[in-house]
Formats: sequence, structure tokens, C-alpha cells
Amino acid sequence: MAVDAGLAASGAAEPQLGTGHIASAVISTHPAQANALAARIASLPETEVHAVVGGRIVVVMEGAHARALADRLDAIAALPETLAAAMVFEQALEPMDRA
Amino acid sequence: MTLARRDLIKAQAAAIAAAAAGIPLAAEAQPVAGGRAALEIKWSKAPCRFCGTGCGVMVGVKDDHVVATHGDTQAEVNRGLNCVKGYFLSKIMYGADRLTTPLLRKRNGVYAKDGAFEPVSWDEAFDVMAAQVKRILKEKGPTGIGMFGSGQWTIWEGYAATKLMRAGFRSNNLDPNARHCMASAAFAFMRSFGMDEPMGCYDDFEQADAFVLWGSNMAEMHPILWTRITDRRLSTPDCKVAVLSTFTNRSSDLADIPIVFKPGTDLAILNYIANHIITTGRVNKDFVREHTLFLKAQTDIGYGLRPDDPREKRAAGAKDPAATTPTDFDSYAAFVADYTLEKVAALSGVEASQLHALAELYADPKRKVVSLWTMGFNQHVRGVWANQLCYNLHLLTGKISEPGNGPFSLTGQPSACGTAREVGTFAHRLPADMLVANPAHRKHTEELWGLPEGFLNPVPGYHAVQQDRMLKDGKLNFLWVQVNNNLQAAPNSANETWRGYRNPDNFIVVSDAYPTVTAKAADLILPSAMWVEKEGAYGNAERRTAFWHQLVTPPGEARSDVWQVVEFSKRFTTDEVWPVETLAAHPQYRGKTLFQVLFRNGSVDRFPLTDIESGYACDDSQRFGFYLQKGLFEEYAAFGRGHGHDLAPFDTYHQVRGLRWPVVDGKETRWRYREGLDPYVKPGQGIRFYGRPDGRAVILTAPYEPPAESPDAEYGFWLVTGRVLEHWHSGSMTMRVPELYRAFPGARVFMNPLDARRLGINQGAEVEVISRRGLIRSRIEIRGRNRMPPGVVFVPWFDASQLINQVTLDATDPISKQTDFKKCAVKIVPVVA
Amino acid sequence: MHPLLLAALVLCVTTPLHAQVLSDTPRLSGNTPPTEAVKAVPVPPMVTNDVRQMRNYPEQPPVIPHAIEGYQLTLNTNRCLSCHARQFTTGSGAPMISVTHFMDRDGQVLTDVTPRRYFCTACHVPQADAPPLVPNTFRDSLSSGGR
Amino acid sequence: MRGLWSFARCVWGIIRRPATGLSLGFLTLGGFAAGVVFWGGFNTALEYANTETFCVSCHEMRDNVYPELAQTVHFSNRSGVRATCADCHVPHDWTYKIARKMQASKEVWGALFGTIDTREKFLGKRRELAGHEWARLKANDSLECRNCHSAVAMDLTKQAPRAATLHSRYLLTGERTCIDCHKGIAHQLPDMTGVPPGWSDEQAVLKP
Repeated sequence: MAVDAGLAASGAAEPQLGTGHIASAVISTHPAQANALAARIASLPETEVHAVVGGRIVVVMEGAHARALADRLDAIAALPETLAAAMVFEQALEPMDRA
Repeated sequence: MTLARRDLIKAQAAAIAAAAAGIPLAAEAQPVAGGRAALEIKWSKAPCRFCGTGCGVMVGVKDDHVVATHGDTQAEVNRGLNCVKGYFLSKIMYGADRLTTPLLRKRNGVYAKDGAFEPVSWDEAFDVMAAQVKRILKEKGPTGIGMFGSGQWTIWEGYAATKLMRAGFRSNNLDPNARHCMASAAFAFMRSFGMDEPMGCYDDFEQADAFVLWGSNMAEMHPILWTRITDRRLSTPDCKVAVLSTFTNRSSDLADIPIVFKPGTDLAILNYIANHIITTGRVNKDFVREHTLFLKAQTDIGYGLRPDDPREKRAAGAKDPAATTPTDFDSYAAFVADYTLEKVAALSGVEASQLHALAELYADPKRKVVSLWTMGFNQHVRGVWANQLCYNLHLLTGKISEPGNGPFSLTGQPSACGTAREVGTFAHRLPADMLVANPAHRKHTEELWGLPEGFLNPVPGYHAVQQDRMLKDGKLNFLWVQVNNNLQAAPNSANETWRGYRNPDNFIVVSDAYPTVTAKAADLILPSAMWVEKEGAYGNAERRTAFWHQLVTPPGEARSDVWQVVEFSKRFTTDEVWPVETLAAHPQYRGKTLFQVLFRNGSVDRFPLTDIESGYACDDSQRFGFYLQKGLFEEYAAFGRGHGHDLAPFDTYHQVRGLRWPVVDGKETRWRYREGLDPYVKPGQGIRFYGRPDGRAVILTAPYEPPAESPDAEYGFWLVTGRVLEHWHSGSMTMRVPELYRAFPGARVFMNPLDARRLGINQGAEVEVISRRGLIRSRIEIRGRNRMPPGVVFVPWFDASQLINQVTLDATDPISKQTDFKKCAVKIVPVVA
Repeated sequence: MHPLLLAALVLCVTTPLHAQVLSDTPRLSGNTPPTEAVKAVPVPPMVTNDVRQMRNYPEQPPVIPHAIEGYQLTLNTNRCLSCHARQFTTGSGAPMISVTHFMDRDGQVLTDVTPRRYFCTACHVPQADAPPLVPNTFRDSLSSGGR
Repeated sequence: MRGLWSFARCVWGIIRRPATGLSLGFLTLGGFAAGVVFWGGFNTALEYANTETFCVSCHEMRDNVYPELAQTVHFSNRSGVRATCADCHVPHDWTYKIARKMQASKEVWGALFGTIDTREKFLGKRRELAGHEWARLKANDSLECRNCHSAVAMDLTKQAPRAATLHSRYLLTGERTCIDCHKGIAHQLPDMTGVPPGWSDEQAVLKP
């Protein structure tokens, strides 16, 4: 399954002005629970599911600052279906990118 | 900006996470800057533009512009990693001051040595240049013209240049800047094994139990190879790293045995280790008896200075520095017996326990050891000896030519091996390890080049330092400099190089992408295409030949160096530049241009444009109407095939991530000279050093001899020059990448803090670094990555505003003619503001 | 007058006509004549504002927005990891090392940073607070095209 | 050697013999005077023993730890306020100072009897030696740091945001002390395996 397929399945709100960080993470779960977990994750604010393959879920998050993203990842990690949650990539936006 | 940009960043973030999780992506090539954006970026492979490691990178191109680069996960050398320079490769071509048109010094509309640079057409540039060459050839003959090339030349650029100079103009005054870089290693390999380049390869790094760095700061100079050594050291119990240097550096940070020795005393340490191996009974007697022979070096060989220097006049052995006489094991053992632990500890200033621990790494028969070196050995007035004394240790113990065991010479330039050594662009060499002075080698070359027999000039030309001296003395009057910044790189440059370039009798041409200090000292500047603006090939330090395609169009009128050389050859006919008697004896060459003789010769021009891989441009070939690069490569490859230098077919290299020669039956060779690993060693031979007729490698008897210049009461400090991680060589590329510039913004003088305190110099204070030859101004650094022992200062040479080579001494190894940039005497004087 | 001296003198006073060579940036392309010693500019201070910089593409290693002077990165200790390692980021507030750094040479994902990535400063460098010597016209994939 | 020994025995013989021909007054006043001389000499010697010159007079210090200090901000910095060996390693309070001096004699012992007389041996002992100093500074709440660096006097606006945050969280609350985070600020660190940073939840267990 390609990454793009997940883009449309995003449950995230439109990004708000002033948010400054984008991060992606890989979440591991049992393959049988992957879709259910992906749906729960997608319901979190400013969080999109980009791909679900086997027991792995690619998640993209946005937030005002890095700590907000870390907190959200912790929240995902605390979900009962989650086996592991690892941050992969994180980028702070330039002021011009926030427009 | 728009939301679209945010979406693209999100797509990138998703793609990199997917890649980390091993989720396959739809996008072609490698899943990095992925998502929808990746589909618009075209990814292609290329070797890195910088050092001799030869990392693979993926280059992302969009709208004829390099938009991203990253480590190639499929490249065996680096498996996805780059150093900071490699990660910022994408920006090296985009400095705003790129040269885009030829520039000629003119006054009143015509060329004048004292004129100012004005833009001219390529036609005008070549007209003026050709007129100068013709005039000088008429007045002085072939020795009046020369070319200074580079280990950054692509393979075909070096090959075209050597053909034009030797076969076109009959001049051997062709040398690469690799002379400053690894000539000592090249000479030593030839002297000990009869064949250039290491027997092992980088795969040794995953197999060795010990690594010994001899004057090499790999943590900064070969960071990706350092990641492999770090990996091995940190993940293998009892793996040991020893770092020998004249100051503490970042490599010392990984060292179990960090050794700081007095400059030049490495020779004594090497002989002590040999002595230790012998006296503790750990000589591999079978190996030594079957596979080695003993030679004794000529001693007191001088320092390669100008002949009128008193040090040269004093040196009894300076006339024939390369001479050797046969000897035997017992004499050798008696000779090194003088190098006792106590004596060498006192001479080198190294604690005896450290020397002993180092010696044990070699002596212990159970330990696999790789020796690594770069400029500490090579830029050494006894560089060839140092290299050979290190081979001695591996030969005495038989720890050579097998996985995890071997001496390994690293290189500083991306094609120091591929172009400078293999193509043979040194003043004394021909392709595939052949020599100018050898009649059989010349004859073979004449046959392959389709030249009349006896045509090639039998006298080796001027080497790098000699070129500058001859320019100054008015004996060399035309010099074409390509892909290097010699006024910044050459020793004693204010007295030799600069005066040579500005000598009114001389015409200097510099081909470069940027206005370097060398370009500005020239009379004609030619704008060069660089890196992926042309199709190219490099050969790295482990014999790996790697290709890349042209990926973007060069700016303005900039053209590749190979185009410049080949196009320039059209300006000459044989009647103008060849001897009358040659043409009389071989009238079929009459009336032809050098282009016709050398390149449109039925060999170089035999591949059609349709052979170019679809989807890629090749501007050079389009201009000539045939696949120039393929023709040059295949003609060149004929020199080595069947002679232990076999290269794969041209097209193969565009498909693979490089191959290590000799490539026989489609298979590369990782370890040479050993049966089962090297196809050139016949069954039953076991080990054979087939570069030499007797199949034996040389164990050399050579003493410690002091450096050319040592500190004294007036000039109290050793000066060591070198590089830093973030800048590569003269900084002409890296200083134009904002992140790299900001990471190390300008050279400074690394100094021992207590020395500074003693002299009353503050951290950051301005000082003059003064030698008997010149001075620069710089700033004092008592902290940071290089921690200097008392009495030694280090100055990197990347900064064009602080040309430290005005200060250095033009002493060379008398055998290899490579400059010793690591040892001269200076004083440090505070500047009163 | 010695012809060499004359040449050098003329070189000093003539100004090159062409703009490319004219835009004289001695730090980058040297003085004319290059044999002249010029004042060494003070070493600019490093950026220590802790503000993370935008990357041009995802695989570009982030630059270090804080001082690292005196930080020890040796066989004995790794000062970078003592803040950026996963288990310490909660206390230090530093960005966590990405899992790309957990992969070894053979593509296996380890539980911690792979030894081959131990020396952080091979890729991550601090930045001086100084303008570039010459502008760089590089465009990233996001701004390339349609402009 | 034998001569020295017999001389010492001779002196001891004189000292231990009760005075026979001296007045009590002489003994009292003389004793007082001798005390002043000895005390002054002791203090002068003690002060001398606190100088950098003294510290680096033995090669263990000169070759190992002093060159490391010389490359740090405690040796040269913006304002030129500098710390030398004794500032960090010798308590300013007299009792502690004497106690520390007695401890330090162990290092002299080490020097005389060769426990750390080579670089190799010194590096082998480094974790233990550093451990002593960390434990001491931990026990006295980083007293020698605080002789110059007062927590209450820190201007958080002058610190990097990161430093200000961490100082607010750990130092100003008294949760941690300077040495917890600032190890190896003046010297190279030993093998730090198992020594967590100060901001880690787990605290280093250090043997005093």
C-alpha cells in the first residue's frame, strides 16, 4: 500500500495558524488491530494517518511546539492497542511556512 | 507561503517514517523526500564530490536544479550515511559567484599580462591560448608548456589531458595535485609490491580486531570510514584503536591507545615495532621466507629543496635518493635492534608503555590489524620510507592481503586513485602503472594510441613543486591548471607559485567553477562545469570505480574540463606541433588536427550518441557528435585489461554502485595477491605479489632521519597544516555553502593553552604566524577539536584570506616529490591592534 | 623597475572590469595580490538561541542551535546523547534522536543509537552568527518550480 | 639513608628528654613563640599548597589534569574570572580544608608510590578519582561551585532558554545540585557507563 492512500483518510482538522512543528512517527500494533487503532489515532486533533501496512501505522502530527507533539505521541503510546510508538522525523517550520 | 508547502512537508515526513518502518513506497528510486513531491523529483546516483572515501549519494533533480541529496542506502561504501559535507552537496554548485564565461586579462581590447579581466567568447579564449602554446613550443619545445591537473578530474578528463599533453604536444610536464596528496603512497606501493594501490579494501573494517591510524585524523577527514571503524570498535569486544598524531584530535577520542609523538619520529616508532616483533619471536618465518625480499635504502637523501640549498649540498645520498641495495633478514634485524623501546620513547616523547601496547597490536599473532594513513605519512620528507616501513610490519607478521589484515593508504581526493594513479597523470607515469622512462611501456602506449613508434617523450616531466620553480625561473612558460587551487595549495607559495604565475614571460590558464585565488592569479580563466553538470567517473581509495550521469545543465557558458581539452585540440595540426622528421617518416599523420589524431581516431569516437542511457543528457557528447566519455573510457580500459587492472564494460558502471578492480568475469576483487580472493593468483600459488617479477614484496631497511626544518630559538614552534571536517581542501566549494561556512567560519591557529599563556596571547587574539618564508595573520584557538601539545601549532589551509602556504616550506620527499606540509618552524607573534 | 614588481603593482591598482571577479570577497577568493597579509577578522560568536532551523530536505541533518564548546564526545562519554537519547529527553527537553539513527549497517533496527552514528558531530554542526560570504542560489524541492 | 635514620634518632632523643635547666617561663613563652612560628609556617605552607604552581609541581597533575583544565572556560573566558585547582578542589572553610588536605595526602602517596605515575595508570584510576570528587561535591551541595556561582544571583534572561529552563526546574527547586549535571566541566571524563545525567530520573549512586 502506498503512502498516498492514507492522505485522503486523514481525520485531522485543517492546520491552524501559528502551529510550528510537523512530525512523523511509526506505531506498531497487532496486524488484526491495526485498522481500529489507526481510526482512533486519526481522531486525535492535528494527527493524520498516512499508511497502515501489517502492524505498522505511519502517523503525521502537527503542533505548536515539540513538546505538544511528544505529549501526543505519549498519548498514542498509552492507547491499549499500541505496542510501540517511535518518533521518526520532526521539523520546525520557518515563520514563512506557517502562513 | 501556501498550505501546499505545509502539505509537502507533511508528505515528506510521512515518507521518511514509512522508509524507517520498511514500508515500500510507490515512488521510484529511494523513498526519502517522498510522497507526492518525490514523484516530481528525479533521483539518480552519484559518488560524492569531496574526498577519496567515495560515498554514494542520491541526487534529487527538479526543473534542471539539484534540490536534494542524501546518502545512498545501496552504496556499499556508506550504506545511506553521509558526513556533513555530503549532506550539503546539493548547494556546492549554487554559489552566486559561479564563473559563467571565459575571462581574459586585457588592455585596450587585447590580451595583456597586466590587464584586467574581461569576458570573452570561448573562441577568443582558445585563440589567444593556442597562439601562446604555439609560440612557446616554437621557442622552447615541449618542455616549455605544462598542465597541472587533479585527483578531482574525472577519469576521462585525466585521460584526455594525458593524451593531449603526451601524445599531442609530446610534453610530460603534466602532473596532478595528487602529487601534494598521495605521491608517497603511490611510490611506496610500486617500490614494495610493483603495483600501485592497496591490496585490501573497506571490507577490512568489519573484520579487523585493531586499527592503527598513522598520522590520519579519520574522524574529520574520512568521517564515513570512521563510522565503520567506530561501529566495529564499539560493537566488538577487545577491538582496539590506536591513533598516532603530532597532536590530540577527534580521532584520538575513540582511541584506546592515543599517541602524540614528536614530528618526524614515526620512522623510529615503526622500526621499534619491527624490532619488537623480531625480539619477541613473532616473525612469521614461512611468510617472510616465501614471499619477501630485503632491500636497504640509500640514506641521507636530502629534502627535495632547490639544489642550491645548503641542506641539499650537504646530503650525500641526494643524487640517487631512490637507490636500494640487497640485504637479508639478519642484517635487517641487526639494523632495527638499535631502535630499542627506551631509545625510541625518549626520541618520540611517547610513554614506553604506550609504544609497547602499540607494538603488541602488530606482534600478537591472534590479532588482525589494519594500518591506515593519509597525509601524516605521505606529506613527509621521508614519506615513501614511512609507507614502506609500515608494510614491513605487515610483511614480517604475514598480516596482509586477507580480510581484516593489511596496510591501507587512504586518499584525500575523489579520484586520486582513479584518475591520478590509474590513468597515469603523474609526470613520470603512463596508464595502468606504466612508466614514461620505460621503453617497453612507451611502445605499448604508442601502439594503443596509434602513434608512430618512438614518438613519446622518454624524459619524465616537471612534478608539481618543480613546475612552480620552473615557472618562476622562466623555463616553463605555459601552464593550464584544471580543477585545483594550486596557489592556495602549493608550499612556499609567495616565493615560488605566485612569482611563477605572475612572471611576465608566462601565460597561465585556470579552469575553475569559482573565482579562486588561483583563478585570479591567472591570465585566462575558463568557466568549468562541475560534478553532476557533466557525466563523470571517479576511482576511490579501495579501487572502486564509480560513474554518474549528467543531471543538470551547467550555468551560462561553463563547460566540462574534458570538453575544454578535446575542443582545444582542434586548434592544432600535426604540422604545427609535431617534429618534422616524424611527419617525414609517417606522412599519414600530415595535415591532421590533434583532435583527429587523438580523439576522432576511430577508437574514441566509435560509440554513437544512441548509446547514452535514455533519460539523461550528455552535453559534451552532443557537441562532438559521438559518445565521448564511453570512447575515452573504453580506449583507456584497454591498457589495464588482462594486466591486473581490469575494468568492467562502460555501461555496467552506470548500473552498479561502483566495482573494485580488477573486475574479471564480471566479478570485482576485494583482496589482491591471495589465492581464492584474487583471480590473478593461480591455484597452488597461495600468495603472490605478482606486481614484481619475483612475486615477492620488499621489506625495506631505512633509518630515522630528521625533518628538513625544526624549531629553534627564533622560530620556536612546529607548524602543522591540514583540514577540518566541514571544509574540503581549499574551501572553494564548502565555503560557499552557508551551513558549512558557518560551521567553521575561517581558519585559526590551534595552540597549546599554556604556550599561549606563556607568550601572553589570549584566546581569539590576532597573531602573525611567521616563518623564514612568509607570514599570515590569524586568530588563536586554545580550545576545540585539536588539542595541541606544547610547541606545536596547527593551521588549516581552507581559508583564502589566510594563505598559510605562504609560510610552509617547499621541502619534499626526495623520492616521491611530495611536499611535507606537516613540519616546518614558525614563530607566533601577537598583533598589537 | 623589475618587471615582476611592475606586474604586481599594476595588479594592485587595476580594478577588474568583470562583475563576477569584481565582487571581491577576500575571505573566499583571497586578496590581490594574495601575498599580502590582511587583518584576520575576529571569530564570530556561535548561535546559541536554541531555535531550530528549517531544513532544505528531510535527510539534511539539523544544525545545532546551541553551544557545544567543551562538550565531551569520546570513548568514555557522549554529551550529546545525555540530552538527546530517548530515555533522557523528558528530563532535558531536547529533541529526541530519530529512529533512523537506530538502524545498523545491515538495516537492522536496534534498541538504541547504532554505534556507527556515535560521533554526532560528523553530521551535526553548530553555526556561527555570520552572514554567508556569498549568496547561495540553491532552491529546495518545495520552492523549486512554478516560480 | 642510614645516616638520616641515626640523625633522626638523635634528634628524637633530645626532644624526648625532660628539660632540666630551663625555667617554666622560658618554656611557656618559648613554646608560644615557637607556636606562632610553626602556625604561621603551617598556614603559609598550606596557602602555598593551594597555588596552581604547587599543584602542577608533580607530573601527575601537570601531565594529566592541568592541560585539560587549560582548554576549558574555567581557565580562560569572557571576563577573565578564573578558577584554579584549589578553587574547586579545596574547601574554603578551615575544618573542611584540613580534612581535604588530609585526603589529598593520599594523592601524594599515590604519586610517591607510583599508583598513578604513568598516563595509563592514571586513566585506569580516573573513574575512582572522579567518583571521589563527585561524591564530595554532592555531599556538600556543590559548595565549591557555589563559592562563585550563586543560584539566587542567576539572571535567567541572560542564559540560553534551554539552560534557564533546566536551572528553574532542577537547581532553583533544590531538586538537584550543580555537580549532578555539570560533570567533566574542567577535565576529561572517565568511562561514564552507568552514570546518568543530572536530569535523568535515576540518580547516580556514588560511593563517597
